[in-house]
Amino acid sequence: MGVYVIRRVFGLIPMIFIITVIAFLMMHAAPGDAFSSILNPKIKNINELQEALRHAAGYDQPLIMQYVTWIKNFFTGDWGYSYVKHEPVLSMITPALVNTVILSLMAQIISIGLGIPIGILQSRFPYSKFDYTTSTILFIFFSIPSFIFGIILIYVFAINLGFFPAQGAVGFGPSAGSLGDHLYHAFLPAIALILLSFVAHTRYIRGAMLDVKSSDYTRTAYAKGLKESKVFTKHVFRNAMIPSITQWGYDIAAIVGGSIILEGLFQYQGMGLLTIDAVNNRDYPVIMATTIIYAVAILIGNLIADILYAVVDPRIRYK
Amino acid sequence: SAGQTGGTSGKDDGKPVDGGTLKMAFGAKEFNDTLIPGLANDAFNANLVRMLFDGLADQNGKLELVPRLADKWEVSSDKMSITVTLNEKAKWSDGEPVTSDDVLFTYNSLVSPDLLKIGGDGGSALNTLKGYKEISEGKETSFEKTKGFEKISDKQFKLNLSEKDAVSVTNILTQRLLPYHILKDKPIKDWQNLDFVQAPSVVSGPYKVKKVQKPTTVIMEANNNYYISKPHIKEIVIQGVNVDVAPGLFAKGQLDYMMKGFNVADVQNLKRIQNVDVIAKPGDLFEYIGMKLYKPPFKDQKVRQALMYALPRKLMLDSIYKGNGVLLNGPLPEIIGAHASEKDGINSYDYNEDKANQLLDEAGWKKSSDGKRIDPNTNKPADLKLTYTQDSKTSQAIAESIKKYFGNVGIQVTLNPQDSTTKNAKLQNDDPSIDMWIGAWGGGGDDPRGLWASDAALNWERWKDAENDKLIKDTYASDSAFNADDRKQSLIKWQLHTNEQVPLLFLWTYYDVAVKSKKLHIPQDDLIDIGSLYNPQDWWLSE
Amino acid sequence: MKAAIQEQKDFQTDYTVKLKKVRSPFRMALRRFMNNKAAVVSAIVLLLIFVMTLIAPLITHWDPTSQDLTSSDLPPSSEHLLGTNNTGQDYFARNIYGGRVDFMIAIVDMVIIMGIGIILGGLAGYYGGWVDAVIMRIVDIMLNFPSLLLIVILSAFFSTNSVWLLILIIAFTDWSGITRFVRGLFLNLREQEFVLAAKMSGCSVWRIIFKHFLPNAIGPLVVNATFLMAGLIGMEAALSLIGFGVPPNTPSWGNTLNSALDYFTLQFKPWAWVPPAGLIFITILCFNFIGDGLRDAFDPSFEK
Amino acid sequence: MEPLLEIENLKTYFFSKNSVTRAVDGVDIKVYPKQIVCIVGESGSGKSMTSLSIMGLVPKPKGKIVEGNITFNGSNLLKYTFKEMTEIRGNDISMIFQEPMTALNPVLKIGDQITEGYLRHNNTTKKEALNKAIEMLKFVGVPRASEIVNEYPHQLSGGLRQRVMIAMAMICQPKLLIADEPTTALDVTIQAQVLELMKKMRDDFGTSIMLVTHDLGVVAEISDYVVVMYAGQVVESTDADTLFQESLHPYTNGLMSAIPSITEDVETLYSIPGTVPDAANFPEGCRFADRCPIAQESCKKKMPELREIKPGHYVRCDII
Amino acid sequence: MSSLLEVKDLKKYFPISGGLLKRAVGQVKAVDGISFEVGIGETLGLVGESGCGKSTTGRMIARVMEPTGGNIKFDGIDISKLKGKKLKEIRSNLQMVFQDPYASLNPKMAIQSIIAEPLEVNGIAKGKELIHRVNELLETVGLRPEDRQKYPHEFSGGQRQRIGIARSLALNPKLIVADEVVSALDVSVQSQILNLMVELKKKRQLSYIFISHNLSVIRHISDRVGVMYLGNLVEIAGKKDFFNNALHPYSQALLSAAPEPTRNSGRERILLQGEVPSPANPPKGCPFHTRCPLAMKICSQEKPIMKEREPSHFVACHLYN
Ligand SMILES: Nc1ncnc2c1ncn2[C@@H]1O[C@H](COP(=O)(O)OP(=O)(O)OP(=O)(O)O)[C@@H](O)[C@H]1O
Ligand SMILES: Nc1ncnc2c1ncn2[C@@H]1O[C@H](COP(=O)(O)OP(=O)(O)OP(=O)(O)O)[C@@H](O)[C@H]1O
Ligand SMILES: [Mg+2]
Ligand SMILES: [Mg+2]
Repeated sequence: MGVYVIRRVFGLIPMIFIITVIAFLMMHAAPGDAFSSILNPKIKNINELQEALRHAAGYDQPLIMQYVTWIKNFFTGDWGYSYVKHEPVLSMITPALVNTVILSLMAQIISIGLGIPIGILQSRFPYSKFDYTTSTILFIFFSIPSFIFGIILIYVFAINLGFFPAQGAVGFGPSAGSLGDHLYHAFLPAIALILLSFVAHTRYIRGAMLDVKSSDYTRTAYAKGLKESKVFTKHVFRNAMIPSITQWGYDIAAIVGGSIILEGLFQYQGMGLLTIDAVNNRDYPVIMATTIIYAVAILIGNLIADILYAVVDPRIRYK
Repeated sequence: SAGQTGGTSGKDDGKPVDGGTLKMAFGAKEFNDTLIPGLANDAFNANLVRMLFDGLADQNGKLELVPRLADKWEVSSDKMSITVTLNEKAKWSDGEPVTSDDVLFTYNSLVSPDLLKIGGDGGSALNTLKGYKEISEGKETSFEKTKGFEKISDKQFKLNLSEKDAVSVTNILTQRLLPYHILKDKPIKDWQNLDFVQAPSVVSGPYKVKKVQKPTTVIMEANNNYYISKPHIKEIVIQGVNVDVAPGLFAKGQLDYMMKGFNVADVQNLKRIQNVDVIAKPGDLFEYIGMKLYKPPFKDQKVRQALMYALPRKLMLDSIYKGNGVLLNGPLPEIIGAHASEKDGINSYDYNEDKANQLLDEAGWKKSSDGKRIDPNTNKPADLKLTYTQDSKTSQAIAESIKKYFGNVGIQVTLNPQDSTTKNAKLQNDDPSIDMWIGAWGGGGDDPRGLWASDAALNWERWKDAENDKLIKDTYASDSAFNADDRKQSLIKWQLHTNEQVPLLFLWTYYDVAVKSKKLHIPQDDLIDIGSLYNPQDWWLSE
Repeated sequence: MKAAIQEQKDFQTDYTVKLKKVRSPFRMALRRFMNNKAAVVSAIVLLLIFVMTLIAPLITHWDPTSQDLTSSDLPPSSEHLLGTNNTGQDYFARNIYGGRVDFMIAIVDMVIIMGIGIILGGLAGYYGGWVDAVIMRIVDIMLNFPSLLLIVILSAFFSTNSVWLLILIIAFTDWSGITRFVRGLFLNLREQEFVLAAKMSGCSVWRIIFKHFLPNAIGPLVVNATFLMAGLIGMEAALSLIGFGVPPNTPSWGNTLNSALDYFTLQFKPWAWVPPAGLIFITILCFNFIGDGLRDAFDPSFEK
Repeated sequence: MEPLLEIENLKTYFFSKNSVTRAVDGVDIKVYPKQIVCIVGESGSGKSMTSLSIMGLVPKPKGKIVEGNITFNGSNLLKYTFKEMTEIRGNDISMIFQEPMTALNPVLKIGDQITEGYLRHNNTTKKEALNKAIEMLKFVGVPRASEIVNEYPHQLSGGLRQRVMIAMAMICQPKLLIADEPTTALDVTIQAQVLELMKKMRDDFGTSIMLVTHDLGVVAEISDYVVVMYAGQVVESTDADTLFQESLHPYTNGLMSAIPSITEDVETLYSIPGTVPDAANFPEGCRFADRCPIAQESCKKKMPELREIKPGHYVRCDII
Repeated sequence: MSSLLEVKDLKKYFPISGGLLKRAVGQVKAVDGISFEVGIGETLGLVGESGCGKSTTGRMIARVMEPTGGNIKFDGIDISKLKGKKLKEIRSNLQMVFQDPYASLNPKMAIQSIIAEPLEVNGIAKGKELIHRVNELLETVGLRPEDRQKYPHEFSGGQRQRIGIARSLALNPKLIVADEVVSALDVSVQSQILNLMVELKKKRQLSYIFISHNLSVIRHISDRVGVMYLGNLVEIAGKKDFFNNALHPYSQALLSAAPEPTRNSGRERILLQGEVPSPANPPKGCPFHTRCPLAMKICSQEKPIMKEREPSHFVACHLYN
């Protein structure tokens, strides 16, 4: 088990390395950089200023050198400096990351917390009216792109009913930035975000439950005279979780993607907004940092899923 | 002028009351930048810096210098030095007086190459101070050594200039000052990690930072030590807010004031919100169609004028911006005092398709059988590539109009939307794929050099014109430039020349739009442009 | 007794399957699909929307890109069924024509992505070993690269902006999931004895991939292709929403929706945003229902 | 002697949208105490469904027992609710399944799986149950029993798994053990061990065993009484010796002569022509008539009754 | 009888990966050096318990699996390392029939295409000729040519197995590897297939390698019998010899354990103790010594080698030294 985890973690390193190289090369090959947008007519010799800034930032060095410097600094905890925002990247990332983590965690929790019980209920009474109705409703939800759902949420719950803020990651006033405030602001985007995975969760759970329910070992459990509830909790549920866990791992990527769009829609100051902004400004160090964090998040998500998988399923553990 | 709209109901009648919290928003999704002079690039923060730090002088609505930290200043008769006397009452929010040392420290820091390394702008506003070059190259560290700055007393000093430049006086005096006593021991290269830089606590302006909640919110409180007058409003909460949701926030009273970022076309819609005043008046930002003038199609002045006539600019402004702007025919927008109008002889290039056709015919651009005009330079049907930013809805609309109306006079246009950084980089590098572009400029004030001089980097159209350069020089380097009225005449002369030459297809200046709740009172005279927070100490909130 | 039953019957007579109409697996799937009401209705609706975009000029005489500044921002009328935008372009025409781009992206990208998936996934699944390892490594990298971020970076990289470029970028960032999926399917099939038999018969790699793997994976693949198209329609809109999608001068549902997204339009001009949002939603819903129907059709054990 | 289990006219059908599968179609079986009854028959003949019907575990919702009685120890099991059946299952009647690979829950430890039935039916502590489990494992010949309770199914070989299944089934010392093809997935040498074990169960605990198989070799090895099933029905049932000496039904005969012998050489094997009729579409008359070498016209019209030809020897054939 | 196939010291090791870098940390010695011959028109029966390497051996001979070591001489040519075109040529002489009648036919292909595929791929027949050949093959295995357009799911298990046989016959092979071809079938159908195979063998001078774990089936069809245990061939002998006088203790146990459908056959049962060891971790010395009732000291130290104890009766056991 320990070896398994360590191996997985080591396996991530080359992956992250390659991802950074790709991101770095592509970004630098795009026309323009952070200084192309310094266009103040009051500043004389703006070309020279831009050149001086490029020199200061090291952008006039060969790409490989730049990459080497970047990666060296990165590992020493210096994630670079944003010339656009005049701030060390690390201190820009932190609050954005906190916001995004709150948002995604909330989405995940709602998604799993709703998806699993509904899936279980459905599998309890398969092909019943309840199953049919919920499946159809969920299916329709599933077909609403999250951003359209987001627009509708904003329209109904923020603009018209005013129950929730329409935008931002924190509110005004003294309670701004408190946990409650954070959760309050993350709620609508999180709801829009879960559509990506929520329905998938119910469907997976439902399918897995049905599969497991008709499996040989469930029959064995019944043959031992166990009560239905016991069979369910001990045998069916645990085995049915297994496919869901893998699904959960894949979710991370979807949630990351979804959060980029929804953060834009909700002006939620998280990693997505930061990234889009950084791309538009060609703020390289920020792009690199967010890329790495996204990649690591996805990798870690998969890793956790794998580990959970191994916890639940001894066949994996003892491989 | 066209449409002075909005609820700018003149002077406030009520008596100012003290206290209250102003909830203010910027229509910007940007995150916070730093909050000190010299390091704040984006509009969001530049505006906040205005609330936090004062300069020696400031410009009023007519672009006249008014005293702030300085009481008075005198330009010597040879125009090569300025003697400045500081305001006796001027002090920092911690009670320390503002002294000559603060000024010297600020100038030295702004020009220092160390500041450039963390993203400063090189302090180019000070480029006429003696020794600017040495200091910016790191050969010297103090203007005192280079004789650019001579301290006379704690409250008086003399600035020596290396060239005669009327505009640079304004530039130098309006620089906002840094507190020497706070920063003197802090090497510039470490500033990026200073709390003071992200959230300045000792300021010379009417408000000081109470708390910064990255990345969204800045909370400021009144600087009760402000040397001009004690601010009325106790606290200001400032946030970046999506313009799309701001109306809802106003409607629910969650927002008192928001500036910048509104869709100009939404003015009429904004007025539907209850209990708000919509302030909309021309700003200094103008839109234009740029042309790479060295490219053959644009070399002929007649062609440029024809293109100007070919566009129904009024119609475009009325539909795309719902009329929320004023047409522009020369390089200086209406808000600038020296703006030349039709009275001064400006040609307004009213939409006239026949005239456009006639001019094109004269220029030798024959129509072929299919109605397309042949570019005499290539003997092929003209096809102009128009670049514009893809994320702007209005640019898209303008581009389509251009395509349509140039098409009407036989000139084909190909649209090529790009993201703004790419567009800027390509324009700067004279990328051959661009013939024309939709652009916007602002912030140049009444100094033509940055955009119009033949050698200006931002002269992207690459307009090289000796006459123009001579006229521009008159606006800053002659003795008369130091006299406001004479200078205005020089500027008008220059504007007329530009108006005739049509180096750009001038479009319009659109309105700056701000929305404020009726309980916020802003003495109107103080508004230079709505985008700035001018004299916020005079603002007040009624219950 | 035993002697009595020694007499053998001829092999021929042991044949009991009655001669009925030949039922190929595909036909059977089709029949099951036709019995699924939701799927059939969705297919019809989708077809109608698709045809509508194809014959757009017959439905509306407005050109979706031609502007008329004198009639901008009009509310719906008999002239302009869904009103006009700020340059007087007809919303109805933009919605109808807009689908062309969406369908083009969905179809072309689906074909490219499925093509890559089948070829790479097929090779990985067929050969296993290091071929598989190399392909799956690349797939892993692509999967772990947040694809939206990649699209954003790539769009900035290519700076010029065209639908075809967008299609290529989407294909480039989106092929990995399908490839992994195909590989999984094929890896399973690889262990099946009929594939061994095909190898014994001397079939080439490609013959095995296309004649043996593919037809047996066709069910899940078609289902996935359908869901993929649904996703691509959503992707187009999402990308247009954050400004990295179809060039703004090309009408698409995402563009039309995006250009109508602000507070006042949301509140006061539903005709501007509800139709494109609705079209996106209905199209995706139809694709999903069809996909669901296909899944049931190809996998009869899923029978209700 | 009273039979421990008596199945009368059991009918278990599967209902789907447009067909009814008559998996078990009027089966009568008696199992006496301490008896080993073998049920043989071709694949799909309804052997497993008969066993599951006794356990009350016919797959829901499609499968249903539509008719018949299952009397166990004097009471009709079909009258019991699902909940009441949980008292019987695992306690009075246990069952072992064919596939030892899939019949154990992959994520639970062996010990846990064995003890849970014991804990359900006995009021003891976990520890005691575990000791009992280890004892049982030792009894069925599992080496390292006290270690294996802490292992997972995938760590065991097929033979061990099947023994675990047997230990699990026997831990409450049931009166009846139903074993559905318990050795089909095993190798001959292991099969021999398991069969030996079953006999030991019967001898040591007095358990009656109902063994489902399709292997006549196994039947010959172990059974006291044999029930031959074909197409959801019993076609012949008799004590084992009689069956191997003078089986009567043509299907039984065909089956016997189709098996190659390990001790003798046969030139050509007998083969029963044709295939089993579709359970959703049984012919009207004798279900074997189509393949029967001695069939007459009448066979195809009228379904023969299961007749008692000699005491304890039942045959479903009108010709004999 | 001249030999058609000569297998010498054939080995197949599967790597077990594990550890930090997924390196190979061990090997499953699925087949660990076996040698035998098959003559023209001869059937070699291979028996042994699950996992002893029967299928692996069969697959290596059919060359759908690369051997790790050893030689396979077919018709005088060493085919163990052939690749590409040459391998394709040899394939037509060497075919395989599989265990699972459900998995061995592509469910998405009509019977006609399934049987025609080898002919098509090898460019042997086209068009009318192809159909003719398919019809012929179908008749050969006792199916009706009219059914060639049907799909596998429309046939019963026995019929499918016939189709599989027809396919393997398409290229007119000399040797067919039949891997558990009757294990999945009911007894009544099993006999049909066995009869068919015997008949074909006679008509076509076919050789079979017939893999099964069912001794009575092996007895019925084989001319010679090879017994495998844990990747090794432990005994190989003519059918009569083997069934009347098996020498290896394992063979004897196997024979005694096989259930016989007669009551009170009076056979003495040798009950083996314990389980088959894992081929990933085979015991030292004789692979059988852990379960052998007659094991001696030497058995756990030295691996016995195959020797001819009686004419054409080979056995690898220390008892006979
Ligand atoms: N879940 C089910 N749904 C529908 N029909 C079923 C189901 N389970 C079994 N049947 C049908 O019931 C009949 C009897 O099946 P059963 O499993 O009892 O046969 P069996 O004699 O045990 O066969 P085998 O030897 O293959 O185990 C078969 O025709 C089968 O197709
Ligand atoms: N592809 C493979 N990778 C790793 N191990 C394998 C592979 N194929 C077979 N083995 C192992 O090789 C050994 C021999 O397998 P093989 O299939 O040849 O046995 P067999 O005698 O045919 O058994 P059965 O009677 O179960 O078919 C087994 O332990 C098996 O687990
Ligand atoms: Mg069964
Ligand atoms: Mg095998």
